[in-house]
Amino acid sequence: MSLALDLFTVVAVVLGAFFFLAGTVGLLRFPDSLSRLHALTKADNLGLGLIVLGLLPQATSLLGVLKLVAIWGLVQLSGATVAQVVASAIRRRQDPPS
Amino acid sequence: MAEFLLAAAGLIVATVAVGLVRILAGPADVDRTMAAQLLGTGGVATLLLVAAATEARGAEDAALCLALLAAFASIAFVVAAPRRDGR
Amino acid sequence: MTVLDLLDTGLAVLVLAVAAWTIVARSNFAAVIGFMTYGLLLSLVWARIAALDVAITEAAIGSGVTGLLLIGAAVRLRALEKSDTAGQVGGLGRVGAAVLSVLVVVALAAVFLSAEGQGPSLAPEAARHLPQFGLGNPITAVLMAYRAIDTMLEKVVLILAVIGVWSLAPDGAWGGAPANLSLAEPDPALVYLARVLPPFGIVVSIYIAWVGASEPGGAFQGGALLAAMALVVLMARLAPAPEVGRLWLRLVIVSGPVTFLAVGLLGFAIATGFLAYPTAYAKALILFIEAFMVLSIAAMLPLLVLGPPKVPGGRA
Amino acid sequence: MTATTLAGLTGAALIGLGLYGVLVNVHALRKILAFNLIGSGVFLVFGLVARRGAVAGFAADPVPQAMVITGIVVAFSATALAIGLLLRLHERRVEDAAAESDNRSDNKSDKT
Repeated sequence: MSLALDLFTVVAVVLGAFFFLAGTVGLLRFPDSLSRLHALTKADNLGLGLIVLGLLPQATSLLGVLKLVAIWGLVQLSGATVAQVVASAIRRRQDPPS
Repeated sequence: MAEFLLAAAGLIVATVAVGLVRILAGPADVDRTMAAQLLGTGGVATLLLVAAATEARGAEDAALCLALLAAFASIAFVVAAPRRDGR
Repeated sequence: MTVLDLLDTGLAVLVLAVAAWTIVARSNFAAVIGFMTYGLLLSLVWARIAALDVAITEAAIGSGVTGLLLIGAAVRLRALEKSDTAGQVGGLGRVGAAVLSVLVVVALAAVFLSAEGQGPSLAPEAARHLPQFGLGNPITAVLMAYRAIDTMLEKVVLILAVIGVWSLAPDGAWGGAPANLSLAEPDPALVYLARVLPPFGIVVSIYIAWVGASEPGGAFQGGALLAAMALVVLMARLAPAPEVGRLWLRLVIVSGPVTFLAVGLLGFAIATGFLAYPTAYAKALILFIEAFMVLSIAAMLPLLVLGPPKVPGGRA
Repeated sequence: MTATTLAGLTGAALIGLGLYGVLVNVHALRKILAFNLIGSGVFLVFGLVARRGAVAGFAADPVPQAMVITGIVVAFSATALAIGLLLRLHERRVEDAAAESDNRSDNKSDKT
């Protein structure tokens, strides 16, 4: 049982780290700000989400589980808002109001 | 297990550190903000992994603070930034 | 070299790289973003050297209020940036400054490397009296009991800073409200966040302040988080910046240090002297003081970010 | 080399970087940033001192750590006041410049 859980942790954390890598590569390689923003949101949502998912079996208490889920939820909320707000800031910059 | 989690933490720090090149390169300030945002999320992930690996008391609470303020820097930037040019 | 060493070395290199960037960056704005990143990395370093209380403080203040303060300043000083090249330090001056800085670093590094092994420690002393206060976190005990007067005066320093900032107001605006944080109509997504996030933020702040009695955390950290929530609401323009002449605002600001002082004076009557707590009620009294400190910190930090009053008030 | 020694050396390097920044940067805002770098470098040195005081089951000496927390609060207060002064000074300069260009038409202004 514990071996299966550990394996789950390893797989989820590796996947999460992969999405951080993907987000960073996108941030560096994509040609314009909007596509870079797209890459960034992948790291925010999937990267951290998978790492939290992977750490859940390692949590030692109910409070620990609750904290992990709360952290993921807060980052989700913030990430979504930041994507919206930054995207409209980029748009404003590209076509300035007449 | 602890070694693996720490290695993952190290990998994420290294990854988002490379992303910090965007802070140096820009070109626009909005790109710099995005790099900072990525580092924030990466910081949360790192703290969580270190907390699970070393059982450092309070590392999770530090991650909770960072998660709560995850949007703060980017929003501060957008709100304060002058309207027309982002450069 | 273990994985952990690699992580630590990588962090140290990153911190220094970002710090160097804030010095050499061409635009103020880029430097300020670098500085915010720097605060975040620093809190990871603090977490690595067994100073979680400091890590939480740095996370709460470094990635929250400080960033907003600096960004606001960078934007308002943008015009100045381009014109102000007078007094530029020449090549020789730069070399001199670099040599001096390197010498300082080498001297300090030599001292740190030579000081191997155990240093003097007050840790056992701090821990021995912990049960007397019903606390589990020695740092909270240091802040609230052993060196309580430092903490009380630190709050007075904050008040003095607020008075200092307010006193920079133009004559006509005295007693009025500071300028708005956002220049334009806020984005709908930001308004949504400002409605949803603060309830969670309030719970987390209270948790961090409460847990400080036994685990890393404490009143200042909780107050700084609460202050950040207030600033989110102000940035979304869900509430106007308060007029600084209001009595309630001033009462909230002084409530922390005044409660501290009152309990401290009460120590003469119910305990052994100034700022001493009776053993039976020590924890309750400490938490009582901390509750008011959270409030006054949560009020003062946003006021410091908002700056001096700009708009004439109704009842100045 | 332990995390603690490394943090101490990082602190030393930060003090040096900050000192260079304070001396070389012209813009006052950048001087404030550099000064904050020196401050956080000193705080890291306190972290080293705290860690050297780790005896008998304690991870670190709580007294220097508590002093760092107080220090962070005071550093923030000072930064906020410095920025307030800087912004006000800037406003006054802009106002004076505007007033001067108004006056220039009727009398010769003597610039100070």
